[in-house]
Amino acid sequence: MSSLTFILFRLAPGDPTINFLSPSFNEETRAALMKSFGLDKPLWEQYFIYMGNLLQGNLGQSFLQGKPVAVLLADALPNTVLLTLVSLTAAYAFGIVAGAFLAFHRGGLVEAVSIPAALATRAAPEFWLGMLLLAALAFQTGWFPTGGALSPGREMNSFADRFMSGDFWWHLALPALTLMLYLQGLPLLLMRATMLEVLNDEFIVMAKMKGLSRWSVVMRHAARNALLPVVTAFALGLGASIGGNVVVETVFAWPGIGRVLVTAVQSADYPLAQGAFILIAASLVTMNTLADLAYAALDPRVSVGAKR
Amino acid sequence: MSLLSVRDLVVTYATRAGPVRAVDGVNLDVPAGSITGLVGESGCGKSTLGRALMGVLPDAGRIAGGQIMFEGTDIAALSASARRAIAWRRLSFIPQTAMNALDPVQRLRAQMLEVLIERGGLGKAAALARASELFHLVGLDPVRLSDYPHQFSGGMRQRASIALALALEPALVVADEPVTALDVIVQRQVLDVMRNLQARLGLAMILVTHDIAVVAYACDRVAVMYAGRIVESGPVADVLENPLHPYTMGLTHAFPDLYGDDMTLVPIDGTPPSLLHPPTGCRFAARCPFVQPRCAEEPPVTNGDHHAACWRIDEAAELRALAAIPATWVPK
Amino acid sequence: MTALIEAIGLEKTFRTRGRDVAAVADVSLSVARGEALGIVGESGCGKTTTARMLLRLEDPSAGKIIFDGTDITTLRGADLLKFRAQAQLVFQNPFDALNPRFSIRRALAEPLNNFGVPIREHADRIDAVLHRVRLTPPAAWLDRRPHELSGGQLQRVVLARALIPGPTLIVADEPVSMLDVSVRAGILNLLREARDALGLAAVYISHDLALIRYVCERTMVMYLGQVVEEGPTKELIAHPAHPYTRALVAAVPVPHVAQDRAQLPIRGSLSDAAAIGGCAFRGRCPHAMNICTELAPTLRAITPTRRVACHLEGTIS
Amino acid sequence: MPPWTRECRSVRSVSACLRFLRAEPFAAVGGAIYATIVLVAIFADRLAPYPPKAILRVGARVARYLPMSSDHWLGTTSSGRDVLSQLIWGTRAALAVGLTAAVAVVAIGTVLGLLSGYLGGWVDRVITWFADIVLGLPFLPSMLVLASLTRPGTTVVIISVAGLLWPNTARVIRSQVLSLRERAWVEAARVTGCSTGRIMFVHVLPQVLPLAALYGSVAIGWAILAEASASFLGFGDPDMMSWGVMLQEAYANQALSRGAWNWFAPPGAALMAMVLAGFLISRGSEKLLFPKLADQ
Repeated sequence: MSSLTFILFRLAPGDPTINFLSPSFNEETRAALMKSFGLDKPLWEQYFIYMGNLLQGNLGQSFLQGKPVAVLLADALPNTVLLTLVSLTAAYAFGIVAGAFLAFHRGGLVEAVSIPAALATRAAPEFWLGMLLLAALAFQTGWFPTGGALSPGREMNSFADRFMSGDFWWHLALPALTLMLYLQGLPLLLMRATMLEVLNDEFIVMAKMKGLSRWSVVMRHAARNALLPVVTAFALGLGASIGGNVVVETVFAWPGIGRVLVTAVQSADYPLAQGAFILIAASLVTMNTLADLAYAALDPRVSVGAKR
Repeated sequence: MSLLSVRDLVVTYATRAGPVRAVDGVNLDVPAGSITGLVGESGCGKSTLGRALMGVLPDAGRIAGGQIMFEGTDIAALSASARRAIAWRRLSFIPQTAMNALDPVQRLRAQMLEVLIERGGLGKAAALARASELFHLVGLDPVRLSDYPHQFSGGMRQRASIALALALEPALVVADEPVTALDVIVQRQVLDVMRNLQARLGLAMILVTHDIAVVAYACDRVAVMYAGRIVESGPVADVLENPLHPYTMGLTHAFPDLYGDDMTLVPIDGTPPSLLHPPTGCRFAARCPFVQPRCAEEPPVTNGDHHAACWRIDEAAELRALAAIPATWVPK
Repeated sequence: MTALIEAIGLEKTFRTRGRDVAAVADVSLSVARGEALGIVGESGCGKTTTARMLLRLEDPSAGKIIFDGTDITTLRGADLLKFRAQAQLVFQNPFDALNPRFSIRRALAEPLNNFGVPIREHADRIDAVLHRVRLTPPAAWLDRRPHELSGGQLQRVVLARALIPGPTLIVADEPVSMLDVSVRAGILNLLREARDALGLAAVYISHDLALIRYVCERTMVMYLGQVVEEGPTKELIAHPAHPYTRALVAAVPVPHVAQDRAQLPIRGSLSDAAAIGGCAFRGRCPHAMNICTELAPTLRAITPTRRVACHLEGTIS
Repeated sequence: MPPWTRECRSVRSVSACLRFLRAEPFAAVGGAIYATIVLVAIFADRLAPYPPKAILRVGARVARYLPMSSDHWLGTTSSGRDVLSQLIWGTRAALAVGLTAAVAVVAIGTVLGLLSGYLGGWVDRVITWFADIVLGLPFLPSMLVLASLTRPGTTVVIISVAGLLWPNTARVIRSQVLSLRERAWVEAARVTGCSTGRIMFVHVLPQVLPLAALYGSVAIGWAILAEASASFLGFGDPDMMSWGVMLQEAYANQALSRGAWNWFAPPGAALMAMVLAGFLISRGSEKLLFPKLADQ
């Protein structure tokens, strides 16, 4: 967690010059704005004010929307988390099963087709995958909406209403599918590789010598060992996705954190950009830490001391 | 009638350069209730032979010929499911490094119960009791059943492997270099556990090793392997004290003894032949100080309990005397 | 006899899992010019760490090393380089001891370069050393790479590399344990010949007393980082004074059918014998007495040439 | 080691290389893709039928949204530019960004990994600590922030890629060096009087270079993807004709709703092919260099 603190300290204050980049501000508005946001004070003072506010959970006010950054982020966060969870879970469920399958069916046509295919989905730019799906399944056929999280005119009051509505999930489908397509390659290849490695381990050969059923060999011995790195990758992927969804959220106009960051940076809404960045970085660091913990918890060689 | 009788067994490995004949026409008989040592240097095919007996050759390897008669059936020809029926119940295995041979993420208890319940058909309570009994038998505290393999020392892991191998009271145990990775004191203790249990349970054992001293200590019979073949075999006392094959003669002078006179050790010059293109005739010929022109032809295997594959077997007594002189082994 | 290398009170502690663990606790030894000392013990007894400290590959936590009258414990730079040329190491695993990318010529030229031997002398010295290790004719070996050689041939190259700087001390750590039985004798014989011909001092490290007996006049037995017994090898094997030595001697496998198969005079295993205070061996000792718990025995002379660290001091046997 | 393994080792030579390509069709395909891209990039000005930014006309009207035809193999854009010509010119941008960034990533990562792994101690602690911090930075968002702090463009993309991706290479090189450091022949170099610098750069470095190259071939892909993403989000270099910029224009000008597949499909496919080529090459060479990792 020490690196989290560092990142927050080092980067959270950002740089007020973001502001100067926007030519849309004239001199006076800028001066007024700077004053109202305390940007006329020396850097170190801003820094301490910002850090003080941050510690109280106060991320400041958005320049453009005039709302507290925390509120805007709180609106966007559930959308991003849901998108990430749905796509990542689907991707890993598929990747693990398909990867294990491929480990058992080596050589031949299945492998010759599926490995390059898995590599190709990882090589394709996410936003392009999204564009293809959007063009084919939304614009051309009209099966799915072309963007956003809710149909125009639909307002939902509470979170619960919103996430329970079919409309929301209908909107979620395409971005989630895009991400899933992009993300499934890693667990698939990883699962296949570790499975192949484990299947060559001496204890698997021993399990075969013992005449154990194929089920016991695969599920009790091979899969448990092969899953260790995949589980870690899942936690890492969760952290990376929350920030990495930026382009997909942009393609589908999905109101998530990534999109908030992009629009805020584009419009020089610097407190909002800063808040979104901190949130993304914090979730990344948290998930990295969780990944370490998960690995330690699952592997007795780490969690149980070497000697009594 | 032997418990195990291997006939003309050939095992090949597919490599890019062509098939390597790792085991090339091996004949071996293992009587019930005895320990047979299988001794040889690295790459001679002894471990491959052990794996072939267990039916777990790597993907590139296959049995290219011959039979493995075990309790009256040719287990090399069995289907996978028929093979599985006898696996571990009649024929089990002790690995070289128990570190890799035990599942690292499962407690020893789970690994013992798995065998006892799934293969032995025991109930959970009976299996637990049996697991404790087995641990006790090999000199481990049953409390340690709840440990993971990495919490054990090398010697303890090897004891646990022995407990696993004996769990279903098989007729034959193949032990592949079971004490190689251990320190001398632990090595001796583990060998004692193996010897005592073997005698008590009356089972047969094949002890694969590179160490003649281990054979001398623990085995009743020995087969000496060289370049994919068995060159000499018989009762340990006969083979070690009165070797018939020049390779065995060389080995007995090749390493130091704890007692006895100061003598100069005698190395065997050269390296074993490639198994990709093995030479015709005797495979030891290129390193043998007693080589003759006819060694280019396949040497005959003598009959009898103690036998060897050498053309000059009738002169064995004279050759033994010569082999004891270091100058004999200096390459010309 | 003056000592070529002498170690006084060597200690080495490693930090693992936040605790200091003593790998070597108070080891003193000396090796005279032309003499060979064997260090035996089980893995984890500190024999390898001791050897590495003697070669300045590991810095001792405490203690002093005197080489040829000079304190080398903290040498650096050019002085250390001068010492390195004098003290060489023969490695255990020949398959790993040579840079896989270097030809034999380059592997042997490397030390000459590093020690500043003029290039015009290189060819002759490489030629001579290959003759010494019986890789003849040298020209046939120079351009080969390690993966083209067998274990025995590799170990000859490793020995040649150790001999080429012209050292006065050779340390060999399990020099034949990775080799096939049929070629071990060749390497051991080469080591003996080279020592005799060049008058080298040697330290051999092994778990195998029989091997030590073949190459060393004097032997030191280590247990858990301490020297428990020391003396002329043959005497030590014939009449071991320390209970641990007795167990070690009894455990060495011998290639004869007729041999003692009685249970070893030792209990438990290394891992469950962690004794704090008193004699480190008492947890496994069949003769442990009350005093062994209270007082750690020190190394004391029992004859002019033998020392032992045991309260029983030779009253057993 | 069984004796036959010595005979089956691969030999380093051109013929071995050719044999390798035949034995590893994946790598051969990857190599072919790269060769094509390099050739197209070199001869872009001759291959492209039109200048990439030229606004073409049909009679007096701007040639907007032309479908694929013999005049315009991939049709035209909303502003009447030839898609094929843009695609061909895009190879230059892709190669320039990819190669520069990859070389930077590999150079920084390898040197820091080597220092950190071999020297250990405080050097290791500082480098590892620094790498951990950088790894804690979300890649794309950090690049956006960097781009917004300075001027959008290729330089920022390259600096971001180099600055944010080196820890992956450094980590792998470090762990490789850590295991190499335990090898007896590295210790042998010490015993035979090698200086620390010489051990690191003469003995150890050549051993880790293949692994570094492996990471380089993947880093080319990441750099190109990063450039495309940045361009797509509007942080690219607007003056440079890159595939990312093409996609951004297509997206922003309703190419999707008009179903102008001829416009937005090819640049993405080109990106995918190039990144995929890196993956394929690294996969193939991994088998050759690290047979243990391969699927035997």
